[in-house]
Amino acid sequence: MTLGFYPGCSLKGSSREYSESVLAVSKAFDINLEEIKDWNCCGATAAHNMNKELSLALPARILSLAEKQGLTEIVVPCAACYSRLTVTKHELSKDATLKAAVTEANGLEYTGSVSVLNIVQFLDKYITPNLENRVVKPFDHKVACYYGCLLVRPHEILKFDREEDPQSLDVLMLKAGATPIDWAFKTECCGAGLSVSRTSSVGRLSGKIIGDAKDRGAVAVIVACPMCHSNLDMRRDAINSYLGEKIDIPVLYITQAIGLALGLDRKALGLQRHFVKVTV
Amino acid sequence: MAEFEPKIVAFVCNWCTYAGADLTGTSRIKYASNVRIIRFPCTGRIDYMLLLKAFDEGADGIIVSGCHPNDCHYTSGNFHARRRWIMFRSLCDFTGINTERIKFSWVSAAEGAKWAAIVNATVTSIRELGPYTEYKKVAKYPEKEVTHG
Amino acid sequence: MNIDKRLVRKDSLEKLFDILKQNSKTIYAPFSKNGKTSFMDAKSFAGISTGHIQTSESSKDIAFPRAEKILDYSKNKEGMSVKGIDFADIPEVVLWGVRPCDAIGIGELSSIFNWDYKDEIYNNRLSKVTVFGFSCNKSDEYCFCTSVGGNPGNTAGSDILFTRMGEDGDYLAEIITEKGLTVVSLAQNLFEKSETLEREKFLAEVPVRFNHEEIRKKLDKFFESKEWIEESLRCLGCGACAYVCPTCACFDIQDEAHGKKGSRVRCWDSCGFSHFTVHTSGHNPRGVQSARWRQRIMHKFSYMPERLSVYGCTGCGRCSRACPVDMNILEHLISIQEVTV
Amino acid sequence: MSKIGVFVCHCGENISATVDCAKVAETAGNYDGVAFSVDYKYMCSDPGQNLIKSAIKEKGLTGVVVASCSPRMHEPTFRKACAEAGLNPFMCEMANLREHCSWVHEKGEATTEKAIDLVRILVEKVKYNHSLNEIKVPVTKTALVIGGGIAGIQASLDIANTGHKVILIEKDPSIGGHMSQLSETFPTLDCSQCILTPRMVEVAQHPNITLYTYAELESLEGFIGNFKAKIRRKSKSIDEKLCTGCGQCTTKCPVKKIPSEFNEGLGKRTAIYVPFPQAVPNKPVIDRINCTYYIKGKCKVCEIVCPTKAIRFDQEDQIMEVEVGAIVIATGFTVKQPDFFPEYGYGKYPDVITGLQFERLASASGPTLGEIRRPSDDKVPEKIVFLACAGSRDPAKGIPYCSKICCMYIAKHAMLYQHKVHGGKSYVFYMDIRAGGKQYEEFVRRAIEDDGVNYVRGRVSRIYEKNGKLIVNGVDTLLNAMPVEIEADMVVLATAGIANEGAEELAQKLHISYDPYKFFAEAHPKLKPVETNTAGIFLAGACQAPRDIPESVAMASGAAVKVAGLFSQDELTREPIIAVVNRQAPPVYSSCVGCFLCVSACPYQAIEKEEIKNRNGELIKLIAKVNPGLCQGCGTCVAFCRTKSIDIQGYTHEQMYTEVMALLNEY
Amino acid sequence: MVDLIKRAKELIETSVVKVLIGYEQGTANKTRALFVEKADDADRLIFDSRCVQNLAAYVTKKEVKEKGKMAIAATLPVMRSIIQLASEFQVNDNNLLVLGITPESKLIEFANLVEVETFVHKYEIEIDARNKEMLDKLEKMTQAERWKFWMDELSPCFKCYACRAACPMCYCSRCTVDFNQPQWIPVPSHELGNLEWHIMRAIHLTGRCIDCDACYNACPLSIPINLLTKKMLADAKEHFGAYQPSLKGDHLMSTYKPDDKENFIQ
Repeated sequence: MTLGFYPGCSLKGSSREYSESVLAVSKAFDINLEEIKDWNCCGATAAHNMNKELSLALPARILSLAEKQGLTEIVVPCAACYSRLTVTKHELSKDATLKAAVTEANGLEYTGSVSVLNIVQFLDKYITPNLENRVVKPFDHKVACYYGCLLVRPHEILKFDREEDPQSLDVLMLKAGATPIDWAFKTECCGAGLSVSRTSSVGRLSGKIIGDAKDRGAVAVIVACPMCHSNLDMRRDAINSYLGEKIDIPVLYITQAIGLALGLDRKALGLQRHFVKVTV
Repeated sequence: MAEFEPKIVAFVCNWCTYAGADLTGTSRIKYASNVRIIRFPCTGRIDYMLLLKAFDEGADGIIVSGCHPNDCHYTSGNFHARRRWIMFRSLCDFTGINTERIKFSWVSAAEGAKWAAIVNATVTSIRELGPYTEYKKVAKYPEKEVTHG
Repeated sequence: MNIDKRLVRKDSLEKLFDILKQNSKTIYAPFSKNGKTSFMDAKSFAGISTGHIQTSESSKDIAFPRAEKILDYSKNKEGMSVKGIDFADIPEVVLWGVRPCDAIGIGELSSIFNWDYKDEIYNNRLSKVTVFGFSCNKSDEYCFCTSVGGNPGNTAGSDILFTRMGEDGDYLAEIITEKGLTVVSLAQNLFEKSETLEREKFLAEVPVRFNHEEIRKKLDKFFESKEWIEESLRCLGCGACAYVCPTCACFDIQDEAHGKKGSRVRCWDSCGFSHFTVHTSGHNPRGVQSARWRQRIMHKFSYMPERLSVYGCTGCGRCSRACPVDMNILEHLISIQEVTV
Repeated sequence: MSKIGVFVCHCGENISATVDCAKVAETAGNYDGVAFSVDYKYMCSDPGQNLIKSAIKEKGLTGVVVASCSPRMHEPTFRKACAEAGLNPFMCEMANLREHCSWVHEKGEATTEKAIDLVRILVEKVKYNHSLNEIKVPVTKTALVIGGGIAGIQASLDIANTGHKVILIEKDPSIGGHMSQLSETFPTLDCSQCILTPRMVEVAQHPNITLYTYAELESLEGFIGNFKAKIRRKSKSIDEKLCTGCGQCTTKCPVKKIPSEFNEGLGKRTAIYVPFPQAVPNKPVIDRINCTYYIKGKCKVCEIVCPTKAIRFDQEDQIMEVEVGAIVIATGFTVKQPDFFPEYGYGKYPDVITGLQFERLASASGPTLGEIRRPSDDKVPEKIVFLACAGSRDPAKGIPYCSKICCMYIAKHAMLYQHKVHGGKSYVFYMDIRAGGKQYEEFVRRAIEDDGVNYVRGRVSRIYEKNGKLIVNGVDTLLNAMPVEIEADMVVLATAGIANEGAEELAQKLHISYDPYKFFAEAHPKLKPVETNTAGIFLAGACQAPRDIPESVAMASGAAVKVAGLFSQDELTREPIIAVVNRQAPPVYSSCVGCFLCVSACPYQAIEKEEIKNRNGELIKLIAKVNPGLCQGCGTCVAFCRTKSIDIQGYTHEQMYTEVMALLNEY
Repeated sequence: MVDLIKRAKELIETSVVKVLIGYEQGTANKTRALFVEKADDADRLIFDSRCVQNLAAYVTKKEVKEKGKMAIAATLPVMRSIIQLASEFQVNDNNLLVLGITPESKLIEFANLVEVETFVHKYEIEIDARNKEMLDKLEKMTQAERWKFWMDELSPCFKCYACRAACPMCYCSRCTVDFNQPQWIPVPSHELGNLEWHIMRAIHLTGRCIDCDACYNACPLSIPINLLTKKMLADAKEHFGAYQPSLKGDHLMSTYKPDDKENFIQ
């Protein structure tokens, strides 16, 4: 079976391992992810602060391209991209004028027929039903599932999971053989885009997250967002200096953890690309 | 030639607009004398067929008025009336009946001045429109019968 | 009077029309719109329909309008004053393009309006009408004039009957009545004498489908038959059949009051309506549709022949064409003929 | 033929100054059916009224039109005068020549013309008037009060003290409601139970009050003055007559670990239990869900120890039918369970509790005997955080409205905490402080200024546990939105007050309406706050919206007065301006086709279904029937009925049609 | 419709129903209603694209109802009519069995009216393109032009009431036009009588008309009276949301929302 695939910029750059692991897991389940041709930036955090029409036109173009390509369902692993695409669909569905303006700007027909899946929805729909039978190496560790701010928000639009105490990653990890911990930082801010400009803030915010995960005995943090991953993994030095100790809990993408449980090759999952060495 | 004096029929509810018109009286606010009020218990009771009857018999304009939303003496008569008016008015418009000749309003028992203003505005606008000749022509039984066509 | 046969050239008809107009005649003629053909006040010759088999409605309302004011009244101190119709106001009318089955219907309708009480208004209206019949050169499966004593070239009821001789041919005009002659006298030169006038071969063929005398006799014993119920279960009780019928004559009297003044109006009614026979007490002697449908057939094929010596059906087939639920009178009459009582 | 009298009033000069009254009377005198017409200076004066009366008698008038002031002013006067002269009062109509004509137009022909028109309309209308008789409805002088909280208690006592019978039903084993759970009450800080329990006892002992606890309304039929209520008396599994309330059974019951409802789960109770020591009646019930005997079929310890042999394991629910004339609904409210805020960790962390639980902790009769101790480890919390608006004023996740009582009880809680835990620190996170009420604002100020409660204006985003502490992450909007983090020992959530579960079903049983939040709807938000749309059914207390004690009590007394007013008459007299469905001779019976669209249009649930049967008792058709006890005469159904089968007396089709005709035509 | 014939025979033979209402070949090229009371008659049942008469008009007809429990071969418009009739207490599961004919001409038997409702709700009531265009055209006219349009269109109406007879929702035993104290609608088919009759008909059908066009199809003069009800359908959708007949009885015109929107009340 074939589904559409929108990697977005992170999955082609700093988070190649996310892309690799998504594709590896999909392949293991005979799912072909077909990349949208000529895709563009989703606009992410910047665009919607600057220009509303532009911030909708960018994702709309992606959706239009997917329509043109005959795709009806697309997988969007990056939480930020997913958020932008879904918000765009929502906004355009309720405002015909805006839709017309955006269609004109892109010069591409947009009907809104493509459904957008985030990584959890994708796994839920296509992987989970057969996951337990396929697990060969249960991911038998205490893990902290970290959702970040975008995966489940805004709830009114995404209508996915509980926004303050989400459960979907926990359920997935349980099926992969892990023991998810009960902790309070599932949706706390990691520092997000301040990663470069105010690294110390990221150290503090992400530090609290990593610190609590460690205090509660987690041996890995599971994420589903390239931004979260960057901050929790790449900014580990800043985190450690904030916490005043050296914490080496690795941060894994959900697809990497599942891949491990499926017994996939560690390299195929891109585990070697992390800053904090993945020892689990 | 004397100025055209339109005949205006007002269909009002007892508890708000009728009382409001009473207040116009007690406040001695003057308004045009072209209007004749017919009292109903509630706007919910106002049969839209009666509006057509008023045009049939030669009215040039109609006022329909009752309690503001949420203020109905019977809780919801005016809500029902509003729904009916929305549809009835649209149907009238669709059949070519001049809906500018039917004024709908909410006038509470405290709005004596508003009542006077509504009547005056209606009289002025109907005066501009002139007698409702189109309807009157249809309403009076044609003098000569033809087969059809 | 002997029927005088004349030739009217195909392009003379328009001239005739214009001459009639010049003589202040009102002309009603069939026009087609939305797939229906109806008689309308013809302002000009152009557009008069010729291709139709039948108009949707009969021409009866020329003398029996579907709604006509019969008097005005007003109340005053002294009592009541009443003003009836001024017959002088009724225009002279030429009814143009009437099919023979409608023309013959005029006689049947007149027999009702003159049965006992002579209806002054009806007769006055009729007296001002000159009927230009046009023979039928085609028919459809609903037509059965020949089964009720008529035919596609029947002259009965027409003052002049025109028969077109061939697809694009000239007309044979049969001048049947004095009224017809009066009209001809307005345009003598258009009615040429000719030796080569033929008629029969240009008329439509309408097969005889039943024997009306036989049906009439059968109906005497058919009143209680289950057939009525079975045949009428799908009848919805509208008045379409009666209103398009050239001979249905039921009417209602309505007073339209406006305070002191008012008018009395005669308007069509139908025995098919469920309320037609409701008594004040609430009792309805024809409480079910089968009784109403039976009344319709009985009236036309039993009561009228018995009392008025005419059939109340001209075989025009309009009622069957108009019926929204395919109540086909011909079908039912044939089935009555076939049933053994 | 009608004989109508027209009486044109000058109203001193109020009318005659601008209207030619003589001309109006003269013109009207010429109308068909007008037998008498006169103008007079003061028609409402005694001589004026006598003029009408003598004309009725002398001329044998069949109808009267008084052309004077607004009918809203003098209709009763003139109708009474007609009645005194032997004419049915509903044969009298009034033309409003003063308010609608003389006072609002200048003197002139047009004004007189209008006056003539107004008279003509009513002359023609009155020709179609029918004699109507006032509707008399007998009144059963017993009230049913549903709910035994403070509102129900107050209403019952007030009604009972007017000398009328009251049946009070309460779904729980004891009356007392939420008020019995409270510790101290704002703004006086007097002990809730101390002021409540005497009233509870009074209820139990009042000769006019019959109390059924553990009882619920099963169904209701009828209308004002004449309700028939079915009450389900749930089985208590004891014979109340034999039980002395000695307490042997509750002491010996082996099932001791059931979370106590009264203590909001902070204490335990037995399977056979009295909810709290001051309960009324102070007799136990068996909780069949938790009782070992009902679960396993053996135990019966209570039966063995009962000295009066009062235990009845085989007792069944009883359905009891009572006839009542009025109903007061006082079913109260409940609080929204805070687990819809997972970020606050209620249910996860034992030391995050609700306001109602805090009441139990602070109450001397509570599980800690009034000491503030954490449920987790019984320690006295040194730092406590109160969260206002935990669900209230939150359209996204909670409820949009303000629960109204929380600002006050939070202040009280914080104050009680400060009084009981010396040196303790308390924080209140709030959006706004709403302390409208006598002594309320002062009370809150006292908490802040005298007792040193720290009020933080801002909301809390998350609470989590760390090292035995509850970390409260919030923001202080008065400090430039600085994040605030408090390591607390205990957190109290002021959860939203919401309608009871099952409120909707109860409303449907009672045929009353409810608002979008399922609180019962009052008949008018300003002028009829204790009435419902159904005549004879009244509201008291928090079943209508969150209410504090003084308001609940005031409402209850208000409702009681409404009931007492109703019961002050043997019969209810109502204007016969009600709708009726036509009836005709068979085989039609009625032109009503029974589509019952009128049922959904009627604001008063006054339209019922009537079975039309023939002589053999076979059902012929169902038609609408108006219950004259419930119909208020709005006529909404009339305008709805496609077949014009329903009409309203006093404003009939013929009357209104005629008015329009008469207005626009010469007569 | 072999399935239908087979099922009709079973239903009649086992006396599950006393009569089944379906279509048969009529005269000329017409189809018409057939009332199957004997199993043999079921062979006459047909179904094709010509079968557009709304058979639901018969389920309230006294003569048909008196036969006992009915079954009806119901196309989508017929099913919609039946749900609306059921919500007005005119039919129920005890007296009517619905054999649905789907838009794909599949036979589908429903156990009860709730199932019929569920099926019906899968399809939104949509005004066809030709009529939509006509509505647009009329709406764009000036009020005076519309007045003329309707005066012209309605003038041929001779009040045979075929529109009323063919409409399943016009089941009243006494129609308002038959009410004469007072005489709400002038009986004669003059301009005023026609105008008021058709206005009243449209208003009475607002929120009840399922847009089957039976009235238009029945009109012997082909007057486009269905435009009036279509306009009401379109407007009701705009103001109060799309209309679907519903067993809940939340009738469009006898209920309200406190926030119903309008822009003409001062």
